[in-house]
Amino acid sequence: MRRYFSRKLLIYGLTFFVAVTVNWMIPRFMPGDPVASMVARANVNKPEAVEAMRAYYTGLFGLDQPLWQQYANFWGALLRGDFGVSIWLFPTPVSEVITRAVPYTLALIVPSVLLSWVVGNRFGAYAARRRLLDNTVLPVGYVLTAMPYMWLAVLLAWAFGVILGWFPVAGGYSFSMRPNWSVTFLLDLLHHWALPFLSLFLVALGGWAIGMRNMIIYELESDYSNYLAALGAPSRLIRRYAFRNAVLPQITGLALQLGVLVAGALVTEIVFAYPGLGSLILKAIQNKDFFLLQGTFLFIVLGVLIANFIIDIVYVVVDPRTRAGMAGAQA
Amino acid sequence: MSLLVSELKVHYRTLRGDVRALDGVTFGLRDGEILGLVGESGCGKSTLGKSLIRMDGRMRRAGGTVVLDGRELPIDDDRAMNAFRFREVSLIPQYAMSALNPTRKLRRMVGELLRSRGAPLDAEELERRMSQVGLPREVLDRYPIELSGGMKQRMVMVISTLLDPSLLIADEVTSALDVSTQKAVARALLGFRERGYVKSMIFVTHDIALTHHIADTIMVMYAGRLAEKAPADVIVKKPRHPYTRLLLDALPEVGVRYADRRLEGIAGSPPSLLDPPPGCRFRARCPIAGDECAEDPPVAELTPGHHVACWKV
Amino acid sequence: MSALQEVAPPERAGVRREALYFAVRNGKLMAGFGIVLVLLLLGLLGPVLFTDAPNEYGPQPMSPPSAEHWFGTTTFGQDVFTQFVHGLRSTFAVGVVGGGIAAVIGMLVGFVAGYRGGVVDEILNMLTNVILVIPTLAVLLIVNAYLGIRSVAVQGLFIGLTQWPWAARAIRAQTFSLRTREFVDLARMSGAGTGRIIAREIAPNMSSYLFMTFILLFGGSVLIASSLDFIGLGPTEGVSLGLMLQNANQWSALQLGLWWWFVPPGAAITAVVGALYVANVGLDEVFNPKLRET
Amino acid sequence: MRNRARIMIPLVAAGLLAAACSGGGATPTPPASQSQSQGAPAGANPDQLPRNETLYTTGTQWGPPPNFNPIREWDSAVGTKGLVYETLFHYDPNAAKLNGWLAESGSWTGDTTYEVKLRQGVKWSDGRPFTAKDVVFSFELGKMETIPYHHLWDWLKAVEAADDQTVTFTFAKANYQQWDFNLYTRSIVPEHIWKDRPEKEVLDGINENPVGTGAYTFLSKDQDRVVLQRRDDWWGKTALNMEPKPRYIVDIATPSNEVAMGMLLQKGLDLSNNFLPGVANLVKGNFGLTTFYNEPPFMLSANTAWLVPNTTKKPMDDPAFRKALASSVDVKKIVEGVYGNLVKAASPTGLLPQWDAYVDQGVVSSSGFAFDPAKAKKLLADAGYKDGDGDGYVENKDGSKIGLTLIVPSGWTDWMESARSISASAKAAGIQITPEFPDFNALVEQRAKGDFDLLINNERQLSNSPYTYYEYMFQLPVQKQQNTVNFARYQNEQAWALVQDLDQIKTDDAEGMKKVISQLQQIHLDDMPVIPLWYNGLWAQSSTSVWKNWPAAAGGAPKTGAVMWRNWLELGGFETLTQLQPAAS
Repeated sequence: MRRYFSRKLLIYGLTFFVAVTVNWMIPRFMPGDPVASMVARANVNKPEAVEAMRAYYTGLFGLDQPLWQQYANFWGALLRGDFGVSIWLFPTPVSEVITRAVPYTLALIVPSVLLSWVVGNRFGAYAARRRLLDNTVLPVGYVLTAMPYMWLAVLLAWAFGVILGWFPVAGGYSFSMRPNWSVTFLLDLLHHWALPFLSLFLVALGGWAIGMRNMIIYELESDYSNYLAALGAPSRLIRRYAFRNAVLPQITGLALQLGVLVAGALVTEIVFAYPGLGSLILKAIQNKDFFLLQGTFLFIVLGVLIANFIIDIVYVVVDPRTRAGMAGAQA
Repeated sequence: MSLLVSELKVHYRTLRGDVRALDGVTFGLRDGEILGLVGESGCGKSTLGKSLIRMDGRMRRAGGTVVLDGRELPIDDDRAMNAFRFREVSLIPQYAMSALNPTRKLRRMVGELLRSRGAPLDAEELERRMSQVGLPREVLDRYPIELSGGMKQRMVMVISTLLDPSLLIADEVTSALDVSTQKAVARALLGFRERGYVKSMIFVTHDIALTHHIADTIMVMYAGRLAEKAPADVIVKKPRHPYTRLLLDALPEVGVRYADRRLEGIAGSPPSLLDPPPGCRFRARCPIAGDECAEDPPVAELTPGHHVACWKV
Repeated sequence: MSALQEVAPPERAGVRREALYFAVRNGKLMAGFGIVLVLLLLGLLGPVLFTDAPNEYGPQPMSPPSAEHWFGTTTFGQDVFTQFVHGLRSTFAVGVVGGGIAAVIGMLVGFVAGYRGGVVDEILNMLTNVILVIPTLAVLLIVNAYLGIRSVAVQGLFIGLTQWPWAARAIRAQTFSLRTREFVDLARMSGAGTGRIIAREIAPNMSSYLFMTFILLFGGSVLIASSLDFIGLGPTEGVSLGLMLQNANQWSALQLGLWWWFVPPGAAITAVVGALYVANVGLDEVFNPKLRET
Repeated sequence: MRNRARIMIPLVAAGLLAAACSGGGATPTPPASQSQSQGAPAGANPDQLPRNETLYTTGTQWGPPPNFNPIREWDSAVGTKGLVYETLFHYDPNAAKLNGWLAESGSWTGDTTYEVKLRQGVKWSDGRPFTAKDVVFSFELGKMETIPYHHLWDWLKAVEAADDQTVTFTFAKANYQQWDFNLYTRSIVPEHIWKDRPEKEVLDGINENPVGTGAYTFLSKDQDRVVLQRRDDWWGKTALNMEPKPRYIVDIATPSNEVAMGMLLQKGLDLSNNFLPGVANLVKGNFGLTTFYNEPPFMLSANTAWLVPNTTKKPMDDPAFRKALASSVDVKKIVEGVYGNLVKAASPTGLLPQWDAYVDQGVVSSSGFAFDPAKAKKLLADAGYKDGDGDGYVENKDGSKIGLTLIVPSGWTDWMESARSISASAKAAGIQITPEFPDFNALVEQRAKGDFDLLINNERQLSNSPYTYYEYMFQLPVQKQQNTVNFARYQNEQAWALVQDLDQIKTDDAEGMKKVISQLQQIHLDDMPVIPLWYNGLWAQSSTSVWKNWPAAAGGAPKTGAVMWRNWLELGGFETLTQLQPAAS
């Protein structure tokens, strides 16, 4: 067990190192000079003042130091939890900008990923080898999973928001509300959360349903299923076993899909003006706020790594074979 | 008679038409009898084994009946068959190595299986039977992946016979095992009969030598039909059907070594069962075939219990 | 099935003929490939038949679908159908380039890691895992910003370069199970080199699997490209379905009632990718008789 | 597994609630510091704002509010200057005059001294009185080198408080035009809070709990909004007899125009200062939306978009070529095709309609230009640009090919479409222009270094004087980096001298101003350092569902701009708020 996890941790550590390095490199590769654009946006029209501001910001951001020094500083700051100061939202620290946005993204992504996974697996398992369902539910699944996230999101926003007026089309909660712990406010949060959640949920749902349907057909045709059938076991039991075994590759699939799901969430947030990381990244791109970009990407990488690790643990708990293998290795 | 199969015809639906995998087979099985079912690949022995417990989706009964302990088996009605499976007819599959759900501990799996069939798990009895085949009780708290191949095989044998079925079909159970394990399996099967866990048994194999050790009666099939059926000694010592003789001649020394491939070592190949020509199906390969062989040979009982389908006997 | 094989011992040609036989009778496969083919032809021939430059302004802005403008026109009077056929072409291009490159890298890494095992496997596996978790968007962003010129081909190239890890993983696992087979042993004993064994023995034996992997990579590339286009990281030259979506959205097409501008590109992406996925399941059934419906 | 999944669903739901709520709960500013001192009325901190007392606006801020620092006039949270902090004067572009605000009056007491009389009874939101010391302190902040109005001290000598209500400014050189601009632009901050702040804090501080003199205070902020609450003890209620009608103003950061349009249609938004393409259709339809005009151009004009040639490069260094280029651009097609008539074609001088009085029609009729491909061709031919190789495009005089690129920022869709349109119409005149869309940052750098052929720019807004317009056009000397003005790098000492002369003319001397401006127009039209294209709108789409009496051209409606943009609240944006009426009444 220790070997298994230390291996995994090594991989994740390496990934993090690479990600940090890549992130550090982002601004050094980007065209344009962030200080120049920042100064340009400040309406200073006296050359002397411009030079003063430029020198000031360059010093502040450490761009005048040698590269290795910048790199070392970057790691040092990172370990202190200091991601620098946002240029776009100057002078707010990046870590603060991110912490404010993260709850929204998590609230969107965690339930939609988990629920779509659970429900999709159920659907797929249920539809497999049932002709009527297989021919009705699954085509819908294919269509859903093939949809571009933002297309569905925009259509939903238009239909349920603008036309029917059932749901708001922007914001994390009503613009007339102030956060508090009342039921009204919680319902309001859910109200705003519903459409972005739904579009993420639906697209992911189709993928899981199809994955599970294909997986479970393999399992239903497997030897242990045939043996149980030959012993007259009811199909309920056989399906239960098949489901349990088909879920294992789906768990791995969840880990593999995380990156795609995160990207989907970001795009969806943009469509619904949901105040999470997605909207932030878009603006960071548009404003060339590389400190913010670095921060968000690092955060996403970290999130994905943690999620991967959790999935690893879950997998070990769920699949006896990994545990058995490890027990054997220890003995 | 424990089992009575008469004129059983089972066809496979394929793209090019029906394959007559089983084309009118009649035989009986006494209480306590072990029948060895031999023949080369594609002779219909596996189809027969499957038909008696669970047809797969492409199999179809084209005629004939199967009666077990006086009740007709609804072999082509998957649901109705469920009542008979496990309790009346049971199976030790060819794929015993992978027959156990990999993600359940055995105790739980056996318990769930039994409960689903409305039978309580008698843990003591289970452990007793396991120890009879040399499985320690700790095995029950393991996952299948933690067992060796032989252990899995024995575990499947124990599970399949837990409800004391009347008829046990052992489908090629030894083909994947080495010789000493084969012997152990054979001994275990005999033990099952002695202790009354199973009444009668059909032992499907292409290993005529091993069959001789275990079976009371041996039935040789060829191209979907019965060629010869007789007590084991008679088949081995005084075979009458030319096919049986060729089979035995191909073996260097009966009972010493099995030689799987030799069975197919006879020149030529069986006719296509898609649309088989009339007459004796062995005709084309038969060294003594004559004109009369153009017609279907009847099954004749030469001596009591010795049935042969050949014009030349 | 085992009974079938017993009756008629398989030959390679026979297997192929049988696959073809099942292929033409597989509704999923035929419907899927049918849709893809129709859209592909539209994308290939459309731009030739409707030679209008797709971004040309027309005299009738915001007009609904009609005989003259099959899919209506945009706010600027551009013909949506003309953009649509051009967009289809770039969408297929991105899919082929992105999916193709990802498949090639995935195969190389997967084959070598799976066949060689040992240290090579360890290193490649680690590389795969590292790239697998890094969000694709980050890399694509740097590239887009750095290169400035964003053609469809370059977009496809970089999608391909970031998308291969899962394919490599899957192929590695398959190769792993194949490498201990008899025929591979035989080839090894006869002194064939790694490359030769992979090319001659392993790859052909999982060709159907590879093909299906490519289909999935193709679909993935198309979806990623549309997302990038939508965020504004799409190709600056030409038209793609994702860019159409972005434009329609930016110019509030739906709110202004120009549904014919927003709906077709998304529907076409969905149709192409969805049809490919359906065809993929169909293929799986053809190559894998156990999955055929009984 | 079955049971586990069943448990999982409620668990996830509960987790979401917790996550979402902590998301919301973590963000609001503690309101205590603001409400404690302002004599908060009952219900000052409602959890739910009453719709009929709340104004929802958007179109200024595109992301989380970054800071509340009025010194940062370019990126502070909406309302920081204008609603929370105030200026000495407001400017009325319609009447072309300064209106006293924190200052009751101001006048030149000598050629180089200006005296401001402050209002009595003005209080900071923390209850301390506002005095002349605060004004002196605020202007002296400009002595810090990085403060945006540092250059004021090039010609300002001293600021002194004669008494609590009087401030005297003494100048080394009286730049009357610029001074008026500063009078209504610079925020006054409280000395007692700001005095110990170091330079870094003054320029870069977030100023978390702003204390101003204005009619509003910040009630809360979040990722996508700021909420402002009206001060019921605001001095202007009695002194100006004005009261902004909305008790609450919620400014929403919408990430994009189409989201704003969706919200406007949902009636969740009262005022959108976004550019909403196609909004003309909605105004004509029955959607409850109004704009200033109910016909093209629908909007007031806010700034001029120019085509800027790099005059240091061939052939843009040739005025004849620039004039030909000017005649080749079909602005009408852009106005109609790209903007759907939401903008207005610019006059040849490019001076905003509000400055019409300064346009010398004589100069325009003799030297002006219009879209005329034939004339453009003739101008080119006359100047020696000929299509020698027959590829449809003219070549340089030395026969080398002309292939110009026109850069606009990637993602600025309307400008991208406009650039394509310009390229197409220039082609008709034989000029080869390829549109390119680098990202904004890259463009800023290219622009600053002069590493471009052509670009589109509109970075000068409406102001109190055409002085700012011509300063943009002619400012010298040309630096290695041109960050804000004269991107064309046009060098004309005479023109720059004239601009400085203009600055020296008193702002009430309209005739004197016109005389200088007429000369500047002549130079502009003769030399074409920049080519005016169209007037960008003061984008303002209002919904009449909750608030009415929005500014409109017709009838007795207010004529001010309905706008929340930074630096526009002093130009009539605030006055608009005081004119609103609840729709229900």
